[in-house]
Amino acid sequence: MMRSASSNLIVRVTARFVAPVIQIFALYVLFHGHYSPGGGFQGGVMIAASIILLRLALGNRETRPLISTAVATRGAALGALIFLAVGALAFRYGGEFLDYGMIPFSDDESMRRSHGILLIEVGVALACACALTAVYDDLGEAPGRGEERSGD
Amino acid sequence: MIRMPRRIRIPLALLGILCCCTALLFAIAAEPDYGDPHAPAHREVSPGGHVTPGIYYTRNALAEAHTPNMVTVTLADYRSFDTFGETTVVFCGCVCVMLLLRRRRPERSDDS
Amino acid sequence: MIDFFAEHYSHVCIVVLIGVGFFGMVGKRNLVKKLIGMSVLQSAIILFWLVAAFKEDATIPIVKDGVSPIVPEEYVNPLPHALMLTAIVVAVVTSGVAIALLVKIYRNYGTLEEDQILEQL
Amino acid sequence: MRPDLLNHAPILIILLFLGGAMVAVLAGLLQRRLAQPWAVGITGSATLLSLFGLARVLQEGALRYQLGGWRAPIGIELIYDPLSAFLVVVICAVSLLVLIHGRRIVPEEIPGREVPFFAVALMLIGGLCGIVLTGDLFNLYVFIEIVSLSSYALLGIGTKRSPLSAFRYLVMGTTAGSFYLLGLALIFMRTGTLNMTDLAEILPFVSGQVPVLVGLAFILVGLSLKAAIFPLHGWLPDAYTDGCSTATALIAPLGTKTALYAILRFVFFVLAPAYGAGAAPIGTIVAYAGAAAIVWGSFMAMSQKELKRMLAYSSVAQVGYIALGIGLGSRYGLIGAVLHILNHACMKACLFLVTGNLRRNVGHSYLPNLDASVRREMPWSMAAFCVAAISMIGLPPTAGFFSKWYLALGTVEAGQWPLLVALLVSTLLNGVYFFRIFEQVYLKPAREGASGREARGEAPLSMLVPTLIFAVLLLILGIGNVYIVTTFLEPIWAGVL
Repeated sequence: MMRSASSNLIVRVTARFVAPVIQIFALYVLFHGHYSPGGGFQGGVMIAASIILLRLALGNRETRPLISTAVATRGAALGALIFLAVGALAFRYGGEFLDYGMIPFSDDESMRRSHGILLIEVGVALACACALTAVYDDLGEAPGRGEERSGD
Repeated sequence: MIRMPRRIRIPLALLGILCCCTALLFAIAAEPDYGDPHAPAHREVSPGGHVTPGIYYTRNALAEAHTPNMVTVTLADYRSFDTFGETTVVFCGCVCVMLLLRRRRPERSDDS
Repeated sequence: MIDFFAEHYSHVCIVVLIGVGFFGMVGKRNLVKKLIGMSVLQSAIILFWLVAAFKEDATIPIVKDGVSPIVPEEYVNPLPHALMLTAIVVAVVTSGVAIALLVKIYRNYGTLEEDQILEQL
Repeated sequence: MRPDLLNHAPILIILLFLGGAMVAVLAGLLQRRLAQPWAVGITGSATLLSLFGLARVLQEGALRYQLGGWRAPIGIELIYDPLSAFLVVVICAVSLLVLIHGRRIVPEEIPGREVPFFAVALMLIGGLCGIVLTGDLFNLYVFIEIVSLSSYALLGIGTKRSPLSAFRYLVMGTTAGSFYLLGLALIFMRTGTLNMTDLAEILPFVSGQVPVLVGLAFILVGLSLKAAIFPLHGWLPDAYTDGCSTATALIAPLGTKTALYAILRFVFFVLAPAYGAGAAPIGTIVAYAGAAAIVWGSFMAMSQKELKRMLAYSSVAQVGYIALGIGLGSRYGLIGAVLHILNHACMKACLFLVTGNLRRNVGHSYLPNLDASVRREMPWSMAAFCVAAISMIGLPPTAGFFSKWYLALGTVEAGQWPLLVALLVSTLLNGVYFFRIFEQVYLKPAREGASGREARGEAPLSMLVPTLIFAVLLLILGIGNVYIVTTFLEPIWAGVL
């Protein structure tokens, strides 16, 4: 990574302080998507934004160990697979793909659909957050041929 | 690769844009009034005899999915396959960027 | 004429945006400017869809508490909003792949001006 | 095969590819040697499933799969009728052979990137199947974008020039997508629906309105841009020339064809009730654009010196044949178009695979430098090339002749003599540019040391076998064309009316 970490104390402290707040708010946006504007994509993008903020302010050496690019790529695959698995679970109970009304989360069909929506929103959020982080990391990757130049 | 000189390229682009924009403006001028709640896209039943999806979602989202936010229900239940496609697009973009840019590593890959 | 603009000012603005984006894509020689034009075009089309969902005096498509039965005239059409969430994500990812290609082009040629790149070919 | 599994066949085919790509990335980042067998396994099982599905659709009629359990205009549906089932088989089978061919050549051309390459390739095939199967216009857009994104990335690696070509392709592709979405917005404003069947029922009531007509024009221009129909083909030659071998062999036979299929589906199944079969003025424009593409593409192909570029221009011409068939809007036109989608997929895949073999073992595919030594070193590859080239020209025992024959019948039936002339002229032009290669390879004596690099003999089996299968397939498809037309293609026309 070519971009050097900011040495400015104010930037570092503010980023460290703001990032968790963004993440909490992202979770709120994600899980409150049933009742207010929000949902998987919005929440996922905000989580990605908080991670990218940390990467910009603290540099890769400090933040890569938390979520490495390889982990982020796999997280994106996992999020998409969660969506696929919830949809495919309906096959097991005789429904069509993505028919959450057939999956016995609860007795009431409308509640089952509500739970199904929540589950796939979580998958979407995971996929979005991880994919955007991975894209950011890859875009900043130095053009080296095989040699490692980690951090600043 | 074809290389168009500037004095041909710019007028050609402007001509294309002019055609598109004029066609669009004509189409818009023939639209019903902007914001009409009874425009064809918002009516109850189409001339074909089927219910119009947008109104169906408005009426039934709360009852059928126990969720007041109709956009969420539309996105994640009625048209969830679109959203699945969209998640695939996000994942696909991630793998595409990885294919284009990620550094080649020795056989034992390690990212830290 | 004035009536047309007064009634359809939102559509006219969107058409202007579409023109601007299209010109950026076709008329400009810098690849990043092409990309910016592309984003403007995509945003304009997303706005165009959202205008199609608009109803006079309607509110956001979230059921108000304690109001039953549901009157569709009170809520804007939720379908275009759901579709445009998808379109926004597609636009973002397309930009991501485009930037990745631009990074590769810059590594290969050292410039993003199309004229200079074509001279090197 | 369990019957309830076949009830879900259309969605399972799409999910196999997309899920396969996800699992490959989730698990396969370390084991890059497993990437290609995994991709082949996924594609192979999807091919089997699509074959059983096709048999079932022909027996029991079309299946409309309602996703999420929501009936048609509310939810999204997949349409699994003879047309889409047939094309899914074509897509799966062609990509299976191309992926088998990629076993050796992908690690050699783009070392270290096998896992993302095959994951993106799987998503490309899944997206192609989605385009073919979906019955919803916005869902079609989503799948078109999946296919486009994967194509940009696959064509963006390879040579130094490929990112630039891929970026140009991306700009054109995004313009096409934007046009499509804009047209869809105008249609949606006047009809309120996105389902193809529902729209076909509503369109007769609104067929004369200006917004609908402008919207249809935007949609068709967008799809034609994706399909590279004549005046909108500018992105295609560069993108195909600079891609790596397997990517080109995957995208060239299938990519533009599915966009053409979308036009076909749109013209025959959505517009037909409102505007008549062939959608009169639109169809005629498409047919003449196709004829222009045939002549222009063939002329441009004649003047190329790089084999890959020549094949790319001949793709422009072949897209023209299919557009011509669609534009005729008649029974023969439809049969010719669908048959040509199948035949051209096999011919182009075969030719691009041979190009890959040449590039690997001779080191180049520059036409003036090909000579008799190529024939001596790689007799089987060149034999496959000959069969495919003869089929491209359209000589009788091979498949290419019969689709051209149906197209010619269609033009005669419609009384469109200029189109027939374009077909005949293009046959001559195809003959010129392929016989030029035959002459160099089979008749001219070898110039010693001219090719600059020591040739490496015939291609390895994993590359040779798929190439030969395509060549044999072209002969079988040619000889068995009556069976194909009566069994698979006649029911398609029956479904239109």
